[in-house]
Amino acid sequence: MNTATLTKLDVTQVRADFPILETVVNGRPLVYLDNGATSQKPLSVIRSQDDYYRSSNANVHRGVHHLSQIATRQFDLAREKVRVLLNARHAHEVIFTAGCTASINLVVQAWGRLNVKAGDEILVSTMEHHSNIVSWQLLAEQVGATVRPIPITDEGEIELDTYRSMLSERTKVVGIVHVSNSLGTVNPVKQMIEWAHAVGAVVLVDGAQAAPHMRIDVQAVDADFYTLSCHKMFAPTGIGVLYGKESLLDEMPPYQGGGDMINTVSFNGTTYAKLPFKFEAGTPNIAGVIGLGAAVDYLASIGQQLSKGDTATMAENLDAAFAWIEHHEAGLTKYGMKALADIPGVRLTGTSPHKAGILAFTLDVVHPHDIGTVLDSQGIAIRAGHHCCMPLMTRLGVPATARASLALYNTREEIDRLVSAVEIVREMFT
Amino acid sequence: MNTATLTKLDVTQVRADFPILETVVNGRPLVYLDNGATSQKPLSVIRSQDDYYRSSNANVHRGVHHLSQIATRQFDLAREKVRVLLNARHAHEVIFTAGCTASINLVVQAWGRLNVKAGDEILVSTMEHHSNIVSWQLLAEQVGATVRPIPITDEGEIELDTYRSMLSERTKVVGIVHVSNSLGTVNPVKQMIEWAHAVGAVVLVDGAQAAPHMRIDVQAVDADFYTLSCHKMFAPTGIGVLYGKESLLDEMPPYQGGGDMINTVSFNGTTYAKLPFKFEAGTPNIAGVIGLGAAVDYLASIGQQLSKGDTATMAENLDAAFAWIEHHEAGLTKYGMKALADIPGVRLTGTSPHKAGILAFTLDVVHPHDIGTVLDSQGIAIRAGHHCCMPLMTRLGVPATARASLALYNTREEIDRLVSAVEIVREMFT
Amino acid sequence: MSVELRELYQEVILDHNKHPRNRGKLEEPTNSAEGHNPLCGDNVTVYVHTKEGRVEGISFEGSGCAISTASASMMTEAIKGKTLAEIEAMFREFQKMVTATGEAEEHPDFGDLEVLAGVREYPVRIKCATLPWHTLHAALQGAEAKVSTE
Amino acid sequence: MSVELRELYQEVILDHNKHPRNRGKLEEPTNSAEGHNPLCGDNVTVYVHTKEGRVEGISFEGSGCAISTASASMMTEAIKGKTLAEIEAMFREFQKMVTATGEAEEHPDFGDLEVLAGVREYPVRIKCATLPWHTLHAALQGAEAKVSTE
Ligand SMILES: Cc1ncc(COP(=O)(O)O)c(C=O)c1O
Ligand SMILES: Cc1ncc(COP(=O)(O)O)c(C=O)c1O
Repeated sequence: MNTATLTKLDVTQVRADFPILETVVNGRPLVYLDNGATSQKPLSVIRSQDDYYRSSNANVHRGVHHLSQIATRQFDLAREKVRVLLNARHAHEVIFTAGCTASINLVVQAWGRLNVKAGDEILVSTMEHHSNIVSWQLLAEQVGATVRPIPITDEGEIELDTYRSMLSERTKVVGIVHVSNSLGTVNPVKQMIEWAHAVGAVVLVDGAQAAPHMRIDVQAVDADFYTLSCHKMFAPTGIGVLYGKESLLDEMPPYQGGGDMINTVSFNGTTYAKLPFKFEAGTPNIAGVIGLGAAVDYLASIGQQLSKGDTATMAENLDAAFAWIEHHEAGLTKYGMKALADIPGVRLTGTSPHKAGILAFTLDVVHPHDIGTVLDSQGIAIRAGHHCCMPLMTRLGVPATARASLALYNTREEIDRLVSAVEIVREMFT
Repeated sequence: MNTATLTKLDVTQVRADFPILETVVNGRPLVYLDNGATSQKPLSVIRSQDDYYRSSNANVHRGVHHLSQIATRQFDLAREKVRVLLNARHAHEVIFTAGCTASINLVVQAWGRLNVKAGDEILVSTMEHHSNIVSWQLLAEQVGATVRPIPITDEGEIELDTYRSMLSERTKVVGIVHVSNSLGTVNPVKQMIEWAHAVGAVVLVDGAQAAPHMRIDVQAVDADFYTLSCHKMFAPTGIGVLYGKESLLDEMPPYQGGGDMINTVSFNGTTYAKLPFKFEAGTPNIAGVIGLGAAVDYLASIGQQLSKGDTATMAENLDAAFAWIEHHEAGLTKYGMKALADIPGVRLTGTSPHKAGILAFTLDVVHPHDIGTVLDSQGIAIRAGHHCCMPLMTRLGVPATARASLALYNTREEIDRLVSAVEIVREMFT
Repeated sequence: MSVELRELYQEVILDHNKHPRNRGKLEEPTNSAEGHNPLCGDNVTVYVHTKEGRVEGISFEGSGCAISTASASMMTEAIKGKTLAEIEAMFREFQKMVTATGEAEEHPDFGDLEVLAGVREYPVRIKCATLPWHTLHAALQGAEAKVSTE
Repeated sequence: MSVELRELYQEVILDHNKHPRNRGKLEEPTNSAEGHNPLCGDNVTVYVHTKEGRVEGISFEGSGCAISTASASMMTEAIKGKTLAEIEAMFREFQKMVTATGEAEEHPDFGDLEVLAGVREYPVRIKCATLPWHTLHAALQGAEAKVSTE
């Protein structure tokens, strides 16, 4: 997509879709730069919840009545939309869960207990979020396997050669974050998967921080499992996605027992439902799933404003939307990195050229926690802490970092306010 | 509470709080009698979602910024409200999950794997929902234990003598539904728990269908674990509660690994957070939890309209609310049971005098599925099927039943419409 | 009663429901299969006797709603004596008929089966109508298959 | 800068943060404990030397924000020479001070510690201020305890 097309959409139009961005905090207009923790929601997603509860709330799948049919139709449509978002082969490879953490734990337990044995190795990178470490540690303890960290460079990239040399027949599974929530690094998952497959290992890609920023294609990278944290990608809280290859999901036992995941139940033996239901025990987060559908629609609508209009498919609209988002956010990231680096005492954490959405840093004499509080007093929301990446903090030799994380609605003016607020912090503490 | 006080609140006032009840289905005002599947939501709960996403959406617990602080405060308040609802001793005994099914599976895996060994017995009643059967079957298969069904009578009550005789040293755990979703039977859980404790067994009470209908007191019945399905009790979808005794929860290993459930993480070993966080890995369903808080507030507000007003505590208001609800629903149940029984060919399923919220039946020549479709054409939403209770259906000797399930906003006029519609069905098919 | 509901529960359907044809177990089936709809609990077993590529005998058993019972009953009448290829084609046509979103087309061979077109207005009931056909299909594929419409 | 923020980061606090008193490891501690705030990663170790019911020596180590560092630093100054009972009472008073929702009261013994009252406007920062105190408390209870403010 050429630049002329990309300029057809201005960020102020996007901002108008997010009501919360009007908020005033401590007397200043809110600058929301905590998108890595959770994104804000467009009006269409907020309305989808309201509409659902006012006019079609009912349990799905089992009801012959009117409301249940409407709810079921919307619910099923959302699955197809997510299939398009991920370019999965089949809609039934899309499993709805309670969140990215739940998705990862599902794989770890249902796939892991079947396939990981004593003596086997599980590789996860040093920059993983706790969800992609602790869940494997729990499994490793249960079955007697080992979790080995894949080292990273000072710039915050995977040490690819080391990774390759760590792969062996003992490697049963690799857990790798697509985009690091602490560094912003975009990892070369396609290459990493190819190498892992060569030794017969399965790869789980944690896409929590990728999905809001880039077009995903699970088939192109050949991911075995791919997980989403939907509240980080403009959808409601309490909903996640697990994509898994049909063949892998088919062989896995159920993770949880309950309604909807069975075929027949008796005290003499129970048989399980087909995909995706086998892994969706109990009443799902119906409103959340419908809101997720609305979030994908919202992303597609961004693309529609840029592309040929009504004749474009949802996939094409998503292509266009993410072209715009990547372009917009790359500009902000470059601009912000430069401006922050110019502040004396600032150390940027995560300086890979392959980066998306994250501006993380430390400031010599000031603890990130204090940075966060002072910025908040200026109406600027960032996050300070270990970002659920303690092993990474240890590797970086810092107790914590300050992290500004972007979304499609952020602006240069907001980056400017961030930068001058950090300068104020510096003055205050020196 | 005396009848004079109870009549201070009319059901029409309650109905006005639920916007969806205005819906017209197939040209007739909606009669929503599928509350056992999911309840409708009062305006205050719907608004809580809207407000949250428009003015305080942020991730909880880890943020120093304004929005995160507001979200965290509302989130924490909800936990305290649920503590009052259940009369738990401590707020940290209240764990938020993705649903009742998730709550049960958490206990089964985290408590069960620690405590249930080969040769042990797990007792669950024949009237359990699949979630309280299949989850235990999965565990039993993993550890080599046995799941034994507690038989029931033709009226749909637990065979108490048989139950007592089944209890032994081998019994490690008993799973029992507080109120059956298919029969409406209110089980004598206090007595059953006392007997189970006498042999050293732990008891999980599935309170999914109790919470919308009656005041719960986990300490009075001495439940070890108690689970709620919040979407069935006027809260949003995608949220459940697990109550567990502190001592039991403390000894259990985590169920899922991820953010928020840790103290420190390293590749040399990880330590876990305290209750309740140990069992709340990942970003919770923040909007859902806040909506659950709003649902408890709503119930309390019902009580406030009946009681002394502003000076009453939330617990007192809930007492009053459930006195009204029980009185109101008992009237409807009695009225409906009689009217349905008068229709030739109708067989009521679940005729225990201890009953809450459920009117289930079969009609000689007509399959429940056809009843459901014909009723829907009259704007009446009921459920037809096995209600996730296949073993119960087998016991009753029916493939399925038709189930009308009540909530506080249902009326006699709605029961009248149900009854005359069933009469139409009968004529149609004979 | 609405027009759609009358379309769904036409006299012919109610009649097949009350008096199902070819119900029971076939003496010496060459093929059979069991079908199950876990959402509503309907289940059906279809028995067939094939000879030289033709279905010479067919029957069904099971419990289900009026739609699935009538569909099974009518199916047994419609396919008796037909070749496997003809049945395969009918199966596909039937699926199209009950899911078509546009106007109904005429299906020369269908006879009574046409009346089941009414289910297309009732998405959750479509599986009731197709369950016997899926089960027949499985039976003819050989293998003592278990079919589930979920 | 807002009034509340100025209240939070008073000169005294910034000074203690820049030049923490009694930082380092005590030579021969009789008691010590490690404290940790998993939410923000602050951690502190408190070493004490007690003799005849009095704290004769105290120091701390660790990494944390300005609030927790200043709080630890001021705490070490305030309690040196105090009896265990006095310290216990101060701990309780301190907790009250930083969480009080009404007007601040005067605390005769507190001296500089008073300046930490500003955190009460910052709910998430209260734990930063109390972490050193909880850790001290644990150290004095004996046992090489690990404290976590979660
Ligand atoms: C008695 C009972 N237990 C458990 C459940 C499962 O609840 P959920 O589907 O919300 O997880 C239900 C609801 O279907 C129920 O009625
Ligand atoms: C990279 C990464 N993985 C996993 C998660 C966990 O997502 P959730 O908390 O929504 O389950 C997060 C978010 O915190 C994340 O940033």
